[in-house]
Amino acid sequence: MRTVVSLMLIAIVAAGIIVSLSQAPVGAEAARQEGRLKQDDVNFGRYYNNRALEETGAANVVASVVVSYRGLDTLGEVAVLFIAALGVATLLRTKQERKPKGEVEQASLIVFTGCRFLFPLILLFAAYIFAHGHLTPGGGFQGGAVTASGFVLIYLGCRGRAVGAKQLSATESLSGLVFVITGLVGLALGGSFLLNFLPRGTTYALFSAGVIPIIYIAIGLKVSSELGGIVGTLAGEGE
Amino acid sequence: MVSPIILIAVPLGLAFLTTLLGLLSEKLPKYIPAVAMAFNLVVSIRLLPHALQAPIVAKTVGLSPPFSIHLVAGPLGMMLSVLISLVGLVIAAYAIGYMGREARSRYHALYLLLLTGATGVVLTGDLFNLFVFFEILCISSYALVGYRGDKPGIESAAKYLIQGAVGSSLALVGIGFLYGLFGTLSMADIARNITSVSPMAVFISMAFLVTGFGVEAAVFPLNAWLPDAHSSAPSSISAILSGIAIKAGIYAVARVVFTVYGADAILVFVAVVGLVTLLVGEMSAFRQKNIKRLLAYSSIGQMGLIVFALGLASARGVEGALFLVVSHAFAKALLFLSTGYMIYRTGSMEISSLHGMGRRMPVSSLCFTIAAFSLIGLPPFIGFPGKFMIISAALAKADTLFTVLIAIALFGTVVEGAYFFRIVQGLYFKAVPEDAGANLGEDVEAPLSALVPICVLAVAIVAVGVCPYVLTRYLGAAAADLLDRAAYIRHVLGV
Amino acid sequence: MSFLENYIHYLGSFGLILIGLYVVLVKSNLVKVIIGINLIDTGVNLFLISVGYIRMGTAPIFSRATTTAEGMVDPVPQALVLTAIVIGVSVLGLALSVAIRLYGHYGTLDLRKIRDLKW
Amino acid sequence: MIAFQTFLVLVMIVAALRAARAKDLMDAVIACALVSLMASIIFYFLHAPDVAMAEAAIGAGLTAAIFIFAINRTERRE
Repeated sequence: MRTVVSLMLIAIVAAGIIVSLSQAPVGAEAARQEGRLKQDDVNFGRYYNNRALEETGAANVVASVVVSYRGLDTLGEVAVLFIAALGVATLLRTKQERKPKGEVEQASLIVFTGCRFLFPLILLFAAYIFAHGHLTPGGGFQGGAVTASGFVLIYLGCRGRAVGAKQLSATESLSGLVFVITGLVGLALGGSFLLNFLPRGTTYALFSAGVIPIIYIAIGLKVSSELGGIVGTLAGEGE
Repeated sequence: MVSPIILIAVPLGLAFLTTLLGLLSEKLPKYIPAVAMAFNLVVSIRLLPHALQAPIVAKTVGLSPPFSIHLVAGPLGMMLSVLISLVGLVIAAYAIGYMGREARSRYHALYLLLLTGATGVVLTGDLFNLFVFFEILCISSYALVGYRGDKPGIESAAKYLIQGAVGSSLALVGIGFLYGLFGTLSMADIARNITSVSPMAVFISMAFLVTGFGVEAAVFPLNAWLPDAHSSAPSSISAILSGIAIKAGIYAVARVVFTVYGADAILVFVAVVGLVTLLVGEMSAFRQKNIKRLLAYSSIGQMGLIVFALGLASARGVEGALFLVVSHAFAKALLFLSTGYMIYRTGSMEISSLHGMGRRMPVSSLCFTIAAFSLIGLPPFIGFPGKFMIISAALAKADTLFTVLIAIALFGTVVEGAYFFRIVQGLYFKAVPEDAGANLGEDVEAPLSALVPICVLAVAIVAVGVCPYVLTRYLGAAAADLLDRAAYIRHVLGV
Repeated sequence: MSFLENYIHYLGSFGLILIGLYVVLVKSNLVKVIIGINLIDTGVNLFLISVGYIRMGTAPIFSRATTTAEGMVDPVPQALVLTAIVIGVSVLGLALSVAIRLYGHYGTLDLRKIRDLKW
Repeated sequence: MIAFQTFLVLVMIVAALRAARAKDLMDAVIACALVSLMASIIFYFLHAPDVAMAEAAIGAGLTAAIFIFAINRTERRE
């Protein structure tokens, strides 16, 4: 019974999608084929691609869209991740009886040494990714995710070693504050939130694009600590 | 004049600060939500007169709309922002005492983020930004519903989370379709172009968006999560979920249907859906023995009435709906807050255990009664003008269909009156049950930290009920903000 | 062939969304349902990216080789998807911790057996 | 080119079906990670390297990890 109703619902959704796609061409490729893209200046993508390099000085257009043009979305999104980290910590706060250090089953020596060798390298790579977000593919989110995979490695390879929950919490608060305050400084100086108030610098240089690298590094630290906290709590190592 | 963006940015920053302060001190974090909401209240009230003259369009990154995310603080948005910060402030003050023992800095940060999400939803002028703030609102409510980690809380959090997550994915598909069709995300810009594409394609994307946002708005087939979530959460959270969170959902649906799509054709359907929601909610509430579940079902019923009034699509109907949004936010918050300590003292959520409370907790019971009468729609409380406006709007349609529908809606109100009178009768005229309350001493009235917020809400209910003009003078502009698409587009895009 | 070129990514994304929807609606194991939500998320992300795709385009990144904006794909859906991915992983983490707590309370993840609260 | 992308989409759909059908949750999670990996490669071919990186790191890596942690703390059979 339940299966039949579910399948009917799915069929309705599928029919809706098919009708919608057949009625009107969706997407940039369809627009290009019909020649709609030529005349209009309304299309967001066109506008950003043409203006981003000049306006923000960031070579990676996606970075300038994420951090600058749609910066409020990104602020909301790090808030969502912050909520998730808080929520996971809240829900799993009743501690499992933690085994004393000696009784934790250790990974083999090779895995242990390998993890300890790789962890700093992973962190270095992550820092590279989020510091170069405005120049090359990558940025705060990707770098943060890479850091969190480094944490996963620690939890797997070096059992019993927790990353300090307090330090993570302090990092995420501080980097979130850096993001908000940078935005508010833009509001105070130029009358609109997240305004790029620093000089643009030379394109393709590491120190260019004004506030974009600052915000992206703050996002990187924030995402690292939040994802790291989520992973740690779920792995049962947090608190 | 300050930019309305600080209504979002400052609470967000304070929420980030809350956990940092939580590392330093046990006491400080619990005052932060109240401080942030007081700040928001002051700023919103300062901005309201400006917004009434013309919507304040706040741009980000120095680009004018539609090319960057913009906030549109129109009369409706600012009115709801005042409402959110007022109710948020009252409940935050209540929670300082009520959640005192179990709340840690995480609770306060999550609570503040929930309110920030709601404020963002009502202020933003960008469709994807609406989605992001909507997610902030939803995800913090999932976490808060399960905050205590007890059996019912976790179970209802699981249900709520599954339905909410699927709903928001569907909404995102709708946004994807719209972006694919128009290449823009600004609601005003989409509204301007919406007629240039085949109606069928547009209709499908609207179906996705309305289904997605409708999960939070608790319209009929999508509201299975609500009674569980609202009844299992801590009372202060139930109050904010019933008072504010579902209103933000309704706002999102209304904004999409009225402003973005201008879909007049489906409004009869909307009215009927609202009516079904009303009947389902009130009928289920009538059967409940658990006080918090009863209040949750009653919320569904009231949301049904609001949706019905929006479906009338006349200026007067929308004004009535907005009045009801305000009155329900006050009354339902007050109901949950005043029952909070009754439940805490008796340790039971059964209605029968509340018998005789009128003598033992006189102030809480009096406030409960005021709020209940207001929900039923008795004068001189705030619920009366709202229901009156909706009835007169439905009759003004001069359409047999709407006359029949409003008659059915009135039947729902009668049912509502029946169960609330039953409870009030129990509060005052029934003997204290033998088993419940043996452990209660003489002085069981709620502490002062809870009574002050409760009384503030009760006074507001009576004051606005006696003198509805303080609210109605804003409603005309707010209803026009929702219904007049051309003006909205003109204000935002300046064309 | 032209049909395939135009629609293959849409087909893939909506295939994922429908499969995910099926899992969410039919399965009763909570972790399985969460897997379904994850599939829906991936499908939606793929849909958004394919909306911005232009055939024979280039990635929206300027370099010494790519100095003009001509033919760049739309960067906006990519920004939206970055946001959506992070929101997805947030919901996922929260959902899994709810599942762990639920298992702690009931000793099962089967939603059909967990019915303390009902309509 | 289009043939290769069609192949990737097919692999992705098959993996998704596998994730939907598998009785062993660990199986389903691995299939799910494969879906994300394929999606990530497709993102790269759709000229979205940023998203491809994020999906590979988050979708295929972290998601699978937290699923496995959660399954470790609950039960493995459906």
